[in-house]
Amino acid sequence: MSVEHLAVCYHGAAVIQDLSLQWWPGKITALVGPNGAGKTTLLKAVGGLLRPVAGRIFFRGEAIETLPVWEVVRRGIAYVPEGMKVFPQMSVLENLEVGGYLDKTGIPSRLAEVFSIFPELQEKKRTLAGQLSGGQQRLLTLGRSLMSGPRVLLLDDPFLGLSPRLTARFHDTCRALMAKGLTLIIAGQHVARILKGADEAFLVEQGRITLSGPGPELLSHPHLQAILFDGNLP
Amino acid sequence: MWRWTQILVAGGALGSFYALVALGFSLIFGVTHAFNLAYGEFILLSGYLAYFLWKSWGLPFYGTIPVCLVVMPGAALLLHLFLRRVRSPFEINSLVATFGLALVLQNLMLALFSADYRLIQPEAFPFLHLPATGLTITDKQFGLLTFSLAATLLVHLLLRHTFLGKALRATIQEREAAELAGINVNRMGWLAFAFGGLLIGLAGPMYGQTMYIYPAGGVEATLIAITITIFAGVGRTRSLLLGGWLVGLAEAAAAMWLGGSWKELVSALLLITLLVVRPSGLAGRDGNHKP
Amino acid sequence: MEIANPGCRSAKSWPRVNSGRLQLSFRRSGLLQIILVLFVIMFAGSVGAGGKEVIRLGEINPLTGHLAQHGQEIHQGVVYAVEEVNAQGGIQGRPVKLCSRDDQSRPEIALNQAQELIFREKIAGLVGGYVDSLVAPVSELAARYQVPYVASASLQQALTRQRRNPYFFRVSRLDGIVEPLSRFIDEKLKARRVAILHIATPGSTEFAASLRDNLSKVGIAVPLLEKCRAGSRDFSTFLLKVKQAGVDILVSGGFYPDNLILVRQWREMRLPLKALVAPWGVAYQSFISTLGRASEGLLGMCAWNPGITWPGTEAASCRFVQGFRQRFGQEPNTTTMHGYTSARALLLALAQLASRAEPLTGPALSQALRKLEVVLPMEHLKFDEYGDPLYYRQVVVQIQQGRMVVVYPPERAKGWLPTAPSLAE
Amino acid sequence: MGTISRKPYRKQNNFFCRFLASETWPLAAVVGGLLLAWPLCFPKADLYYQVLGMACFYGVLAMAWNILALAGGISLGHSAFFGLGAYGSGLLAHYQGWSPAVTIPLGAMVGAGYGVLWGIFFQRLRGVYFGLATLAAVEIPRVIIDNWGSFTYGSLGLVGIPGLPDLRLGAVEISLGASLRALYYFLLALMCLAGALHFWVMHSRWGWGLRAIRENEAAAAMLGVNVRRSFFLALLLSSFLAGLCGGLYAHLLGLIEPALVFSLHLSALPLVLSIFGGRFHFLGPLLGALLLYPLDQLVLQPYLPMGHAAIYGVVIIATIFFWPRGLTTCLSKRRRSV
Repeated sequence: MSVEHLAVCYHGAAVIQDLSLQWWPGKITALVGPNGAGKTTLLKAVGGLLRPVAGRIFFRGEAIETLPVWEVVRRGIAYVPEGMKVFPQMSVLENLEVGGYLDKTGIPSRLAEVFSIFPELQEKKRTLAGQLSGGQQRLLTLGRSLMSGPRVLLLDDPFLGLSPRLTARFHDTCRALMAKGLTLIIAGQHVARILKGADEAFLVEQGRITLSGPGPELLSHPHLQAILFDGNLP
Repeated sequence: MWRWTQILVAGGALGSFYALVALGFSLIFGVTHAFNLAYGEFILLSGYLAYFLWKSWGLPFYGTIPVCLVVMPGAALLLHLFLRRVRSPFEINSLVATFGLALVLQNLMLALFSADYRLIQPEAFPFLHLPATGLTITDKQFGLLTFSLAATLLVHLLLRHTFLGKALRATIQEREAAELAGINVNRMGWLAFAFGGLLIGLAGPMYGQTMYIYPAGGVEATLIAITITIFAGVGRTRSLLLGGWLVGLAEAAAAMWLGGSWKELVSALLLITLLVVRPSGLAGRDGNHKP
Repeated sequence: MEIANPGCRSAKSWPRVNSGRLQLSFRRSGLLQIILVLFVIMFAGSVGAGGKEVIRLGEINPLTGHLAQHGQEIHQGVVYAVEEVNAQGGIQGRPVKLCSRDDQSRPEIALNQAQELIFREKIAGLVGGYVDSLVAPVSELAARYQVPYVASASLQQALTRQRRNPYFFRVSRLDGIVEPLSRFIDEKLKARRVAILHIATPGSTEFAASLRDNLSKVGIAVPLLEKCRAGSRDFSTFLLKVKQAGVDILVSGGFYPDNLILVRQWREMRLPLKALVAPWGVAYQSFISTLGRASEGLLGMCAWNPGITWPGTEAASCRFVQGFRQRFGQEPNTTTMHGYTSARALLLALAQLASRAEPLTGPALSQALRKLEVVLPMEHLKFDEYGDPLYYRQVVVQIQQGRMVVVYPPERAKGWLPTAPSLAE
Repeated sequence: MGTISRKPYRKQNNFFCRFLASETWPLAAVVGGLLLAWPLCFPKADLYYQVLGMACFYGVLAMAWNILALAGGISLGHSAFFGLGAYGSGLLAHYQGWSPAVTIPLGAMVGAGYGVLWGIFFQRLRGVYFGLATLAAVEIPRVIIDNWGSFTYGSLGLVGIPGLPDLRLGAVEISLGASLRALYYFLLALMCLAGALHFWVMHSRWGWGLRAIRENEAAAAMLGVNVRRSFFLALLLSSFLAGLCGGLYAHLLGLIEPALVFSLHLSALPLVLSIFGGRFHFLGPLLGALLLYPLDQLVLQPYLPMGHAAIYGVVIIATIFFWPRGLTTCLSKRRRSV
C-alpha cells in the first residue's frame, strides 16, 4: 500500500502537499505530528472520505483515490474515526450488524469474533448505543469497523479521552489484531504510547513527511522531540 | 360516553393520516437532509392524479392507489435529481430551492387543473353505525385508519427488521459513520426518495378523499408533515404515529371544549411545550444524540 | 475541529486582509449590470403608455393563492363583458382594453397592482376584487387618485357606511343576503333554534353577527355560533356540538371548500337537521356535481345562476349563458355574474359619458355611475348615495335532483321540498 | 465575510471608517445613490415610489430576520412580531388616538416583548427545533387576537387606522400621508438606518460573538462570549425591528386582519429575501429585497399576469443553483471566503 505525491485540500486550503509514503502489510504504522499537521486528513483521504486534488493512493496494486467510501471499505480499508461515532438510536447488536453491511453472509462469524474480543459488548448487545459510556462507545466504534472484515484499519486518535487502563486494553487489542494479519495505521496525540508499539512511524508536519523510521527509534529522534515535546522527554 | 368515543375515532383517524403524511417527509429529511418545502405539492400532484383517474377514467378509488404508487416514486426520484444539484449549505439551500419549486408547481397545477376545489368520492357510506349509541364510523375513516396504520407498520418493519432498513436508520443517525460502515449513502438517498415517493403516492389519494385538493393547498400538507416530523424526531415511526394521534386528538378536544377557532392555539402550545421539554422529540430516549 | 452544522461554513474564514477595494472585479460588475438592466426594464413601461384611442379598464383579482377559484371566475365575467362591448364596436368606436392584475390574495400586492394600473396603464376605471380585505385598500386608493372602482364582491358595511367614498361602488351588499335569509328561516323553515358557523374572515364574521341579530329580533334562538379558520378540514367535532345543542337549522357562513367538507361530514354523521343553509359555495353547479347525491336538499343562496335571473331579463340572461359557454367552454355561475355585472356597470357609465362626448375623467365617470340605472340579469342596478346597490337581493335556492330551484322569496319561488331527504336511501 | 475591515487588528471604533474600509462600499454607494437620485428624473412615478418604498420596507424586515439568523436562529415565525407590532400600534391609535410617531415604537415594544418570551422559553432550542417552535409560536398571538373580538375586533380586522402624519422640519413640511415620494424617502431613510444598524451588528464584537454562537456554542462560550445574553439581545433587536415594520405596515395600509399580519407569507419572505441576497453579507437581505420584490411587482406581474409566481420561483431556484450563498457572493473575488 502506498501513497504518492498526494495533495488534499480542505475547505479550499491545502492541508497535504506532495506527500508520499509506503505502508507494509501486517505491521503497525504510526502517524504522529503536531495538531493540524494533516494526519486526520491523510487518513480520511485514504479511507475515501476526502478526494485528493492530486496524487495517487494504491492499495494492492489498484488506485483507490477516486473510489467512493463503500468501495474502499469493500476492498478492506476501514477508517475508524476519532470520537464516538456510533448510531445512538440503535442497539449495540444493530450497530455491529450495520458494520457488516457489505458482506451479510459473514456477519454471524464476525459477530462472534468481535464479541470474543470485546465481551462487554455482548453483555450489552440489546442496549441502545447512545446509552453506553464513552469508553464502550469507542470499543463499539472499533468493533463495528472490524465487522466489515478489513485488511487495513486506519485508527484516528484511538486513545483520545480513554482512561489509562482502557488505553492499555485498546493497545493490547491492536496487537492482537495485528497478530491476525491486519495492517494497522494509528494516528494520534498520544505520541509516546503510539510510537512505542509501532513497527514503522512517520512524522507529519504541515502536510509533509519529515521523518520516518521504526517507532521507538523515531521517539528518541531529537527533531521529533523538539517539535512535539519542546525538547522535554515525556 | 359515546360522544367521546366518536371524538376518539375522528381524532384517531385524522391523526393516523397526519402520521402518514409525515412519514415520507421524515424519511427523506432524515436520510438526505433535504428540507423539502414542496412536499405538499407532491402530495397534491398525487391527489390530482388519483382524482383524474377516478373522475375521467372511472377507476374505483382504491384502484387509483396502485397507479399513484407507481408514478409518484418516479416523481420523487426526479426531485432527488433536482436537489442533488443544490450545493452546501444543503439544508437551508434545499429549503429555499424547494420553496421556489413549490411556487412553480403551484402555478403549474393552476394552469393544468384550474383553481377548482376537487374532492374524490364525496359520498360516504357508514362502515359501522350503531343507532342506539349514535356512534358512526364511516368507510372513509376506516380506510384512512387502515391504510395509514398499514403504511406506518410497513415502514416500521422495513426500518427495524430488515437489513436495508437498518442501513437507512444508520444513515439517518450518523451519516459519516454509516459511510464508513460501507453503506452507500448515495444509494440510501435514492432509496429514501423512492420510499418517500411511495408514501406520497399513498397519501395523495387519501388527501384528495379526506380533504379537498386545490393548487394552493400544498402548504397545509407540508406544514403537517414538518410539524409531526420534528415533533416526533426523525426516522421514528412509532413516535410519528403517536405525534399524529396527539395532534389529532388535541385538535378534536380543543374544538369540543373551546371552539373550532382555538384549535391551532392548542396544537401550537402542545408542540411548543413538547419541544421545550423534550427537544429530542416525542418519546426521545436521549443518548448523545444531538438535536 | 470540524463543524457539524452544514449551514455555517462561512465563519471558518477569519478576517482576511484583502487588497484592491476599489477595483471592481468581473463578478461584481456582473451584478451591477444585472441591477442596471432590471432598473431599465422596470422603468421601460412608464414611458409612452396610455394611447388616445383605446379606453383602458383595470381589473384586480386574486388569480392565484387560496382565493384563486372565485378570483378566476370573476375574471372570466369581466373578460366576457369587455369582449362583448368590443364585439359591438367598442365605446363610440373606441376599443376597450382590459388590463388584468393578480393580487395573489394579498392586500398590499393589490395596492401595488392598483397603483401600477393607475399610473402606468392610465386606466379609466377599476373593477374586480373578491373579499373585503382585498377590496378595502384598493377603494382607498381609488378615492385618493379619483379613479372610480366598482367592486365585484364586497360586503363589509364599514367600507361604504363609515367613510363616504365617492369613487367606490359595489354590486353586492350584505343586507341583500342576510335579510332574505333570515326571513326565509323564519317564514318558510319556521325554525326555533339555529346554529351558525362562520369563517374567520371579515365578511363571514359580519354575516354571522348580522344574521344572529336579525334572527333574535324575530325570536329565534341561536345557541351555537362558532368561528373556524378558513380552510379547516374537519368539522366533525363541531357537528357533534350541533347535535348536542339540539338545533333544527344549521347556517354555514363557510365558503365553497368549507361547505364541501361540512356537508359531507354532516351526511356521514346522519345528523338530524331540518336544513343546512349556506349562502356561499353551495349554489354552484360545480359544487353540486362534486358532491353528487350528497348535495340533495341543501339550501344555498345566489344572486343569479343559469335559469335563475332577475325578472324581465330572461332573454339577456340566456344570451349571456350561451355566449359565455361558447367563449370559455364552461357554465357561468353567480360569481362570474358578479364580475360581469360590475364590469357592465363601469362600461355602461363610460358609454354614457362617451355618447355625451364628455371627457372620460374620474369625477365625470363617478357622476355617471351615480346616475346609472339599468336592469341587468343579476339585479336592478342602481347605486345609493354610499355606492351600495339599492336593489341587490339574493334568492334562496334548494338543490333538487342536481338542479337549483328557487324557494324564496315567494314571488320567485319555483318549488319547495320541505324535508331534506336523507342520503341513506 | 466580504466586508471585513482591511486591517482587522487595528482598533477601529468608528464604523464609518470600517464601512469605507470594506470592499463593498462602492456597491452600497452606487445602490444608495441610485435610490436617492432616481426620483429627480421621474418626479411623477408614484408607482415606483410605492413599489421601491415597499421594497425598502421588506429590506428592513429581512435585515431584522438576518440579525437573528446571524446567531444561528433560523426563524420561521417573524410574522408573530410583525403582527404584534401591527396590532399593538393599530390598537393604540384606535383607542388612544395617539400619533403614529408614538404608537409605532410602542407597537415595536409589544413585538419585542414577545421576543423576550421567546428568549425565555426557546433558549435551549437550536436549529430545526428552534425553527419549528417559532413556526408554532405565531399561532398563539394570532388565535388570541382573532378570538378577542371585543377588544381587537377579531376576524373583522381593524379598519380605519390613521395614516402616517406630516413631518415638520423647520419650514419644510413633509407629508408622508399624501405624497408617495415623501413616503418613499422616509422608507429609504429607514432602510439606510436599519442597514447601518445591520452593518454595525455584523461587524461589531457582538456580531462576531453571534457568529461564533452559530458555529459552535461551546467554543463560543469558551472564547468568552456570553452565549445566552448575546443570543437574547439578537432576538430582542430582531423582534423589535420586525415589530417596527409591523407597526409601520398598519399605518401604511390603514387596515389589518389577523390572517393578514400573522401570515406564513410574512414569515417566509424575509428568509427568502435574505438567502436570495446572501445572508452572510450586510447588503444581502437588502439587495434581495430591492431586486426580488420590484422584479415581481414591476416586471413579472404586468408582463405575465398569470404565470408570474412561477417565474419568481424559477428565479429563486436559479439563484440557489448558481449563487448558493446568495447574490452577494459575486461581490467578493473568492467565493468561498464570503
